[in-house]
Amino acid sequence: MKTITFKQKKTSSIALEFDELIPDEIYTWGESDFNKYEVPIGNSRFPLTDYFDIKVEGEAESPDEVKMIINGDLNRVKYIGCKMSGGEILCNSSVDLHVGAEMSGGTIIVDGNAAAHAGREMSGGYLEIKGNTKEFTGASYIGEWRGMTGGEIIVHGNAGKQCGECLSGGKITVLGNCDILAGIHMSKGVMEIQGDVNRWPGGQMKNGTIVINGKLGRLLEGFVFDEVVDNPDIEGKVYDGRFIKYTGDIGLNGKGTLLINADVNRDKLGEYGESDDEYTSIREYRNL
Amino acid sequence: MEYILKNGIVYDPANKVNGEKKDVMFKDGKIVEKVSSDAKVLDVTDKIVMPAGVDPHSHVAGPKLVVGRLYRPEDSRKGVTQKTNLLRGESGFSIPSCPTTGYRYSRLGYGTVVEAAMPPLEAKHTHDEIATIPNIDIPALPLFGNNWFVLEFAREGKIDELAAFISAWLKISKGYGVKIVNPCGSEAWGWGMNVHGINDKAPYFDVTSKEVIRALAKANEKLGLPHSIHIHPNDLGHPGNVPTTLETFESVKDIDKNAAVRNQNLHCCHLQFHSYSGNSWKDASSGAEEVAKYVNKADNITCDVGQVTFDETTTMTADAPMEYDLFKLSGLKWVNKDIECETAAGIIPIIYSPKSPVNTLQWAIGLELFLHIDDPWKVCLTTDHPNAGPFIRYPRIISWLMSNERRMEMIDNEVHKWVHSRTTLPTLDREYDFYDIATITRAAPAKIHGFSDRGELTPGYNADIAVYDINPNDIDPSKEHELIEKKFGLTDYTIKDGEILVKDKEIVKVKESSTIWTNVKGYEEEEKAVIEGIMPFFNQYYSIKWENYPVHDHYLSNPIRVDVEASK
Amino acid sequence: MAYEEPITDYDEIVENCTCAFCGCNCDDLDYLVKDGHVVGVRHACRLGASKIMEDMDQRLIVPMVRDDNGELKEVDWDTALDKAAEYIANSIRPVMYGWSETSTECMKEGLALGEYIGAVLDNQATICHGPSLQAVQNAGYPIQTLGEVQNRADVCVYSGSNAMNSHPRHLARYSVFCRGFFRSRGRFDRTVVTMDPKFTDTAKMSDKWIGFEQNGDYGFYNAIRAVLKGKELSQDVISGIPKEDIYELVEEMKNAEFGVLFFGLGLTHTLSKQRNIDIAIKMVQDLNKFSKWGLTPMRGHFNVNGFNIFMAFETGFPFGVDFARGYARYVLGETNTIDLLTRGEPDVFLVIAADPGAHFPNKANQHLAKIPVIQIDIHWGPSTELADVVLPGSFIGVECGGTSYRMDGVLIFMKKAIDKPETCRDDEWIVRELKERVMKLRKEPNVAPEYIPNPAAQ
Amino acid sequence: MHYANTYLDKPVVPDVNINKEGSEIVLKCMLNTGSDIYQGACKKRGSTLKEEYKNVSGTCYMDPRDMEKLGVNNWENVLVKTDWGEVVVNAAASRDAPHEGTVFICKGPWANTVVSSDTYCCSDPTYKGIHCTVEKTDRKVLLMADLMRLVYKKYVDEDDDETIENMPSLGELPVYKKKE
Repeated sequence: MKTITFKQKKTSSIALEFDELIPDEIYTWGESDFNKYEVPIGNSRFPLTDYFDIKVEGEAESPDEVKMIINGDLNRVKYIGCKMSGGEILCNSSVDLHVGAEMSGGTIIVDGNAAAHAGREMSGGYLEIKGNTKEFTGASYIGEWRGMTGGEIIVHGNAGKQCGECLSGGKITVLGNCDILAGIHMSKGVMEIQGDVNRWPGGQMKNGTIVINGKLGRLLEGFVFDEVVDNPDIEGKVYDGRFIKYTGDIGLNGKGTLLINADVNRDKLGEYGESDDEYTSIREYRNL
Repeated sequence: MEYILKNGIVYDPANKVNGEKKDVMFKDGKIVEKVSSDAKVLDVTDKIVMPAGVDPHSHVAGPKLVVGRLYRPEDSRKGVTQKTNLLRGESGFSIPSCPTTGYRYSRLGYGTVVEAAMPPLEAKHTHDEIATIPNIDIPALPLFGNNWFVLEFAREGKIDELAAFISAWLKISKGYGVKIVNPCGSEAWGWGMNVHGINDKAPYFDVTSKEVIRALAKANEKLGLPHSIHIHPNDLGHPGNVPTTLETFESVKDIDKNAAVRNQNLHCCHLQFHSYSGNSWKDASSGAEEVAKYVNKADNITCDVGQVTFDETTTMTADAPMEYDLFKLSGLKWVNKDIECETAAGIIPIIYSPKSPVNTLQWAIGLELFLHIDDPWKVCLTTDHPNAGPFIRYPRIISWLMSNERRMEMIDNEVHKWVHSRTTLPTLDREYDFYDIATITRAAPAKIHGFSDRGELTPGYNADIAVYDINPNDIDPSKEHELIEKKFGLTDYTIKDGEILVKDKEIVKVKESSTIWTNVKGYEEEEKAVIEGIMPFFNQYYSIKWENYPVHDHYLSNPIRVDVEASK
Repeated sequence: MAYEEPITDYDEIVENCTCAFCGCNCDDLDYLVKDGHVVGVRHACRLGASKIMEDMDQRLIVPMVRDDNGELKEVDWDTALDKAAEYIANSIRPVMYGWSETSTECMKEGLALGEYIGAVLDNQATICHGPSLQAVQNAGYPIQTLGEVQNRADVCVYSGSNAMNSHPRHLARYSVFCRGFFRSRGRFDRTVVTMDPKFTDTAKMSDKWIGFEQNGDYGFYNAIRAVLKGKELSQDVISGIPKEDIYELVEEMKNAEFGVLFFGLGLTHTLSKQRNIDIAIKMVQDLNKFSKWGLTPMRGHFNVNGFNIFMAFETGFPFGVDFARGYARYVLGETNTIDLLTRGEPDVFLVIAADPGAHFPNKANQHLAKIPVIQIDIHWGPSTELADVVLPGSFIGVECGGTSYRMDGVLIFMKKAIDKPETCRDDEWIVRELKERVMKLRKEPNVAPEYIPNPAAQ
Repeated sequence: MHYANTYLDKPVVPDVNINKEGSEIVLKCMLNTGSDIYQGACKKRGSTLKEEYKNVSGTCYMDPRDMEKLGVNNWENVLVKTDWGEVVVNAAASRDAPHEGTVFICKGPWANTVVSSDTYCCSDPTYKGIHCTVEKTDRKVLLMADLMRLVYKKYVDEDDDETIENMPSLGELPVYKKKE
């Protein structure tokens, strides 16, 4: 087991790019290798040691045996764990864009907030964010219709707009609230939202399941009321309580499932008109 | 500057040179008989030397290409590379950016690529892009098959006027030959419809596809253009389109060709997409044998194949209604682009999978055509880039053609079982040799397009040469198909107009491309009269001014003008 | 305004000039020229005429550099170019923004410079139709040239676009009033529908106005898609529109012979941004199952589409392309100007033929106030108030020829009609000079000669 | 030389005649920004320093009923506040009324001050649909150059907003040092 500890010396206003510092690349590196390494910042490269003190302990035979601990203010450090296939990364701060993007294995734990594109197009592994995330959590690259295909993302806080866009496998759990258009263009996989959801979850979804345990703002016309179910079982997990089940988005003959908690969404039962006290949490997201 | 390529093993089908060890010499951009003792020696001992490749049908520049690039960033992302001191950064897999297109063709040993569809209204744009593609010469074929003026002339049977119109529009759009795509069908698409078969009429214009094809073929031969009509027949990709294809061939049988440089009076592109039997996808099967039989008998027909390569690629064609049919099947993002009074186009991403019965059928039909058509001079290697696969897959197709073993391996293990029940591919064991490969990738396309300065290693021709790191006496293509694919994928030398562009598998030079266009002489008066007649319509119904319509010299990069004396 | 006498006092008429205002690129303007100035414009709309007969009071005539007191000072071209080149050569995160009101020939030089130095190249699409392009990338692009609309369209829908104000000749020249081959009675053969929360000038001359509520676009189009699939709407009012009206509208759209949807910034700037257009495109694609439908984004500047087309064929990505790592990168939220500025990353900002001072939100401009800004433009504008180096360019389509692409992608060559002021230079020349000077200063691209701390760095 | 005239003093707006005190001091509204033909013509002509630009771009178009609530007439001044900033603009009756509860400011330096810079990863700031408040004010609407000086303070030594606001105006013509 190799533990690599990054301790921040100074921050940069221009983001550092950590896509080369993933376990797959650095499991053989010693401290001297890090001292030689120059990290991309903007159009240039600067010695990594200008920004971080690095301590390496132990040996690793493979990426899986690497544990990276990154301490400091990482709000301008992007692409952490991008494309990694194994090992563990611990970030003791909020992180910048693309944390865990395109990862295929391993674990990333962020003890703070994550900026946009967290876990974009990941195909495996585990990404846990203790704070909030911004837009496009677990989404696809622009233009691509196959987004996240495997692995798991857990967001303890709130998720921004278009969380789980084009989700085509794997699972996203948001313990807080979700902004508009969660699970848009989704085609497979499960999205679980414990908190409230702003407008229009599941827009143009083809398949897959969205479970909303909190209050739902506006529902799209593309969703057709199916039935009320008790304690539904979604891919092995039982959700306690009574849920309203919708199918959609029928605009494209979608067969997706949208389950919303019946107890807190009584207005949606029967005459499910538009809710007046629309949930808006835009302010919260902005202040991330 | 003089050069001598020493001790290579030369395949030059036009001069019937079949694997002879000999030197190839060139001076100041042209192949020569001999050079002085100062000539620089390039040692290519026991390596294959061929004329540089000629791609007879590819989509590399123009308005629909750019929409493809613009709307598929996920494809552009795939081929991204770092820039070097010489090369720009590359991007794209199925629809590479312009610089990338040039680099990749150069690495394959190609020197000339025909851009197969250029709407005259967007000709300036097409030439703007051609100027951005380095290292290859690109003639462009303007679209005539759904042009309103053409439809009118064809209905009235005004062949003289039509000839003058073509002659004028080649000058205006700086085009090379006559391209016809789904005649009358793309016009019908203006109202969301299509034509079915060759005898269906375009709405309003009241003219059948057959009449349009015949009129254009007659006008083409009247002018004696270097290339024959280049046709993408009706009903592309529909099961049961074989009769349409054969009727299309049959319709020009009686029209005499009028150009010494070529043998055919009709070139059918991506024939694979036009050789489906059956009534629906449920009972579809290969019609390749039937079509190939016709081609074998007819002297006036040539074709290129449009081989499916099992990749995720992008289809783009001026056959817009067909693209909408594809969209209804796949539901992927669909682009349509209608061009006023002239044509339409559609684009959609597509994934050709060996597990899919239909894609397997398409793959097999392509190979069947290659193997059933006896004379390699009648068939060219294309993937209809990027429709059936990107052009960087040509080496893979070559490896399939040269190795029955590889084909059988795929048939048995990799592709859908339809290949057994619906095609004759498993029964075919023909294998191409290097001479045949040189024919279908160089000599035949050059002849079909009527080029008289490329595609051969004849003295006086352009020094467009490709050297591959293959010793033909030392390799068994039947067994070593992987090596064949690899070696044909990256040349030892690519020489264009006497300049060494690729050396030892690396691009060492980037040069500006040229465009080739046909200038018909002797029709000036008739052209003037036709344009005068058209002008009131143009002023009323085109959304741009006449002054802005023709391609000015500003957009032409190093034009090569082919002068044709019209015989009348 | 009071009646004005027509202009009769002119030396010559230059015919068939192309308007350098909006994405209509009308190529039928006649300029009345006297003593080397355009004194009148025929055929142009108010916007075009106003732009072409520019305000000479505010014309940038000479190169200027900001001195230590914060005052702009006239300098010679060499000094100004050297100063600008120095800023660029020493930068770590340069952004080159603008390009939409210059020619593609100039963009070519800009791209070479940007690729060399590792800059971000972005254009005005980033603040106007960027979401449309993203939607195109997600959903497709059923488009047609404007002549096709003129000749065939019988239903024209303007959604979130006030064409009468932003593209005044669009309806007259291309879509509604003009007589087309199959629409010989012009306006009488066509139905015009406007979808806009406001009763705009375009809505006033439409046959139908759908005043859906602000930010309700996505739900509205989703309902239309559901109806197209034969679903009964469950709510009585969707996004402020009664469901009966939606049924009626859908019938009308299904029965069109050739329908066109023109959409503008009303869709791109509201709550669900690119998804509004995403679903509008999907709606148009659905409608093609019933009849023929297409769409066209109402592009604002005359060459904003040109930059997207140019970048797409040169690099594979339409806008917001980042060359910092030596290869092209296009990531939304990361390589776009507004995001970069609000994150406080750029350390040099080159603005060419654009006006961030007038169009960027406060927070983005706050960062421009902290970093060197190089402006290449023809008029003294809000951006000049933030600029450190000002390089006076020339007016494409009037003083200088060049290539532009219309909103539907048709290339138009904009010809030169008069000479530029003596002390100005062509944009293309300025950018090429900058490129050559930067290449001298920074021999090895992508390696900074020395670390220059960013003033905004913590 | 006789030029065709494209200049104008103020945009043409419907008449309103409000002669009583407003019923509300602060009005909550939805703010939209965008372009209109007057703004477009003035901006692209290049007359951005002029009084004309101030009037075409620095104007808040309101529903007459909203104007009545605030008690403002055409071309009186209002203060528009959002979470992103505040700006003083002219009030004028909208040509597109009725749209009660929605106000419109043409794009330009005035609108920029109060629009949201949030792009939500989609490159485009939120220029439309912003919650704002509108109130009557005695502060004057600044010319473009003065406004840029006040908001961005790039080349003033002063920090205090009020001091900058009351500095001498930079005027309607470019100010730069010519070569001797």
